[in-house]
Amino acid sequence: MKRSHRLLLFAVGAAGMAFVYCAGALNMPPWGQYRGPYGDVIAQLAVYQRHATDTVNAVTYDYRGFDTLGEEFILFSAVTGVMLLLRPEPDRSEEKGGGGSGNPASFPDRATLSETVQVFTTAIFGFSVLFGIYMATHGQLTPGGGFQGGVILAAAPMLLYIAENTEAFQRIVSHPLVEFFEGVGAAGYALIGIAALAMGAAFLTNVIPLGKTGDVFSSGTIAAISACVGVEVAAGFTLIIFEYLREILSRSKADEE
Amino acid sequence: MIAILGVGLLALIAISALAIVRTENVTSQVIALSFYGLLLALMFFLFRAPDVALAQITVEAIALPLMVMLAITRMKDREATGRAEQEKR
Amino acid sequence: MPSPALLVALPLIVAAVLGALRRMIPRRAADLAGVLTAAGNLAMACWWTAHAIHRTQVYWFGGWFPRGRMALGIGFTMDGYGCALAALAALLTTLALIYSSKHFESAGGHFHPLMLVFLAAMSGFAVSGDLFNLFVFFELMSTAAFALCGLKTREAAPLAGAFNFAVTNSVAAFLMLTGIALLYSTTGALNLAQIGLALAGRHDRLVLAAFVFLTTGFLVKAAVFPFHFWLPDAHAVSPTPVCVLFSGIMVQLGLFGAMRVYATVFEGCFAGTRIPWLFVVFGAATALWGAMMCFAEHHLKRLLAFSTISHTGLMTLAFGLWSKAALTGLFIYLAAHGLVKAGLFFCAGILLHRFETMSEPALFGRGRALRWTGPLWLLGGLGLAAAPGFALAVGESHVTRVAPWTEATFFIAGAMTGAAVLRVGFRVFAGLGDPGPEDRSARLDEKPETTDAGHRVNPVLYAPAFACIGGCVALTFWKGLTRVAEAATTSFMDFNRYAHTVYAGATLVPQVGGAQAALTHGMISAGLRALAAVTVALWAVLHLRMPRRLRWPSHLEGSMRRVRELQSGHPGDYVAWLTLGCAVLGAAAFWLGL
Amino acid sequence: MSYPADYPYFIAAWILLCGLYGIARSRHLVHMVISLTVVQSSTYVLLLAIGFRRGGYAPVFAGLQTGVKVVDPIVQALMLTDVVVETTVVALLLAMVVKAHEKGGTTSPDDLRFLRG
Repeated sequence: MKRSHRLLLFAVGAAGMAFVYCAGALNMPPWGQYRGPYGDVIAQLAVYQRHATDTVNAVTYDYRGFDTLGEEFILFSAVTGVMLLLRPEPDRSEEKGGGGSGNPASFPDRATLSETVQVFTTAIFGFSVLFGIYMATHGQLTPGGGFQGGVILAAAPMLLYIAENTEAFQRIVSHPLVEFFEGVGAAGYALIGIAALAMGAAFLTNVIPLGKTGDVFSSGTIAAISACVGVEVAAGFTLIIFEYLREILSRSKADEE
Repeated sequence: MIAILGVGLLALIAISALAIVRTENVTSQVIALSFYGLLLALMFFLFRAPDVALAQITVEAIALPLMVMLAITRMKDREATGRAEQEKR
Repeated sequence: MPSPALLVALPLIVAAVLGALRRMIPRRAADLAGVLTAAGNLAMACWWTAHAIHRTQVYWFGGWFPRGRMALGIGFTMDGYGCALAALAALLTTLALIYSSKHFESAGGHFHPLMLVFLAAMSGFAVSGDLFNLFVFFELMSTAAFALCGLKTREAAPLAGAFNFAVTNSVAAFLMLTGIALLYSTTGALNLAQIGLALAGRHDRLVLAAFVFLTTGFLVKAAVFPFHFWLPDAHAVSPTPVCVLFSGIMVQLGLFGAMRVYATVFEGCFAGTRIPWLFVVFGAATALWGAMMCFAEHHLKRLLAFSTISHTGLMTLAFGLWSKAALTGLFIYLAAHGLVKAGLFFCAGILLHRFETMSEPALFGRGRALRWTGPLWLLGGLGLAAAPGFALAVGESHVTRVAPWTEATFFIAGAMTGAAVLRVGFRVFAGLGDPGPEDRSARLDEKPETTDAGHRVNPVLYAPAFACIGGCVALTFWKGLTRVAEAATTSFMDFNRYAHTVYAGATLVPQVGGAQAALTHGMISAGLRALAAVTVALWAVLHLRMPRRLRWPSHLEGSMRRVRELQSGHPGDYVAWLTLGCAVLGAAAFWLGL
Repeated sequence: MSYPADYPYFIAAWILLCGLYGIARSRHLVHMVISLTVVQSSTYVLLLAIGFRRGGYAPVFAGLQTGVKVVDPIVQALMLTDVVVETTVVALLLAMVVKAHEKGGTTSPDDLRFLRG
């Protein structure tokens, strides 16, 4: 199909879709007047039932925790998919084996960064690791949680890369344990659910004491699940970044040699 | 106050959504996407969704542009190597 | 009593462990773990089916029982229809894993975790009773499927196919989410039963809009015309075991999603309108379009993909009739089609393994060396034509019993797809006639997916194909088939019973006597259709020996360039078609509904 | 109920159509992926608009009395799931693009049509 034909087709379709949507939206309750009941019931119950002050995380990791299990495995399968798609192929490396890989033009010589920058980024690296861990473990109390903390943790090694500490960066992200932790985080979530099953309760029922509202170790499984999610997300994103960078890294290494 | 800010922000979001899809150059698109992600995060804060706003900042302002840039770099890198190898032959 | 949660949790945990220990686990162990897990799922799903056709049950995750009418958490509704689909998914996954256990390239250990995640998603999708949870499993299913589709990364075509698949299905998921949001805005609920009760037969533009977006989302997965373009691309490039799951169950689960949501949420709202006719019209169009394209194709996997489109169209049509007999027929048809199509894909996989091509002209006459594959393939072709002796004919006769005028669509779609498969069979396995016309898509070069391609064919590759085709025949002669299907349909269609299950925990299903009487008529038409399929196939194969005036089937086979150009391989085109389809569906729904 | 007051609902539709338009007119696969994220972001706006309540507080009770009026926590939980889905799909799609470019030597959907007919 020619591009103009496609856009014409799309224009007709989009007009129809807009019509359907607008006709429907005009019957929606007016904006700014959410009328429940699901959210209101949960907002009332969560603090009493779950000793969690952040009701969003109470919903994410407990009331609708099964959705989040699915979501974690969406991440898991996407990471597996990225590794699968970008897996190194044996025949290709043979092809270029002797041919002197790498091209100086694609890697312009960069000026070494000043020491100030290097020290500074290392400090920020430490800070973001701490911040990520903090966020992943305080999800039940304040905004944040395993997912947000995990992404911050995964982004931390990138700071080392930016600071041209490629050696340390590579040692962290290419470690086989990363992959191990990704699976463990994902399995851990499901195993927490199974633990409840083994104790005779329904899947993902809270079986850990709830603790005092507002405490780090409060609200039972929410904290534990949030930690698992943190591990999985951090490892998963690290793997994705590494898979994208692998080829570039190996080539720049070959250049240095 | 919140109403005026909300109108402004949502209008800005609507405009940048169109701007993103109309940008042809992929690299500038990534920058636009990052900006768009920040706008959305700001809107989430404004409309009382701090959890989502945090997730949004970490994802759409950090992780997504990073992934796209890495992908583009990898493709450019490969193109450059391919050219170099051809020249050698 | 196995917990329903295990249907999802078991494969997920095994997948995560296999993923974590990927570098340490030997190939054999991974195969064994995969097959055992899938078989375990199959056992659980069968157990649940056997119980659910007598008594449907609800299972609340996290022990969050509803407060009054308010569902706090997520519930699985274990009913006959859903459990049976979960069992079919587990069966096909088990067979696919057995098939891939010896020769198949495992992509560095990533294959097994993805297959198990895929199975978990399909099981969860089949029995979930929560609208957003359906979306989550839809996405989980998609993500695993996208990755599996792009497994063969040595060439660009699989990646293009996977990309088209991923873009269209992601757009579908977001449209679905839009529909969910519209429903949530007015009902404030996500549980299907609660939404149904909250809407209480309300029939206005908002409900219609939500219906349109949700249904579009599901129908993209179900590959209904004009949302079907991604499917042949994805199938042509996917590895064989993945094709089996796509064609045998995933596509039908898309339709099942639409059915489930219609039965619980919208049925009360649209009772008395002609909105179900939308499915009849879209389904019939899909069935005929798919049949026509199927006959014109010469790439074996693409040909089978188009026949899947055609048959799913027939199922959509049966769903649109919305009567107990039609849905009973649909149940049987779905199971039987899944088995036959899986068997055919396994046969195609054997051909690919042995001869390293999927092109009909290139395979001409070469299949004579394979003693067992030929008969299986021809039987599969007869099965697709819903010949007597295959359960498809039973399912179809239930549908045509209530709506005799659908006979023509069933006849044409069945005969054409059957004829296409038989034509390939005659040419490849018997070397009859001429190799047939060459076309572009048939030249799509397939790199072997197995590690020792071209060698002798191991029994591991045959066994699943035998099991599938044999299973379909056995299904026909199983006395309990109609009874199970009717019990499952009874609880599936009755929303009051569904809501009662959700809020009271469990409901007994009334057992009805099977309606076997009218099936003789069905068998006659089935016999005629099989005859027509064989005739058309022979005609197409031997057209050069026919008088010039009688060579028209070869036109169906060769010259449809304009129409086939629509299948353009461009994701932008597919999304444009998707938008147009959504708009047409919307316009029709507003016209019929208001 | 009426157009000007309910503008966020319509902004969501606008973003949805913008994203779809981007996919339809795209000449670069990465461009297409980014357009897909725009499609996705429309669902954020819609969900957030639905759960919003004028004068409501954020549903975090650290330092709030229980029983005050808050906005809907459910939609926010759904959005969190949505955000994860978005990133993962993008990661997967980009991997496909990278690999397709590697094997097919192009990033244009017009040149990557191996599956015609």
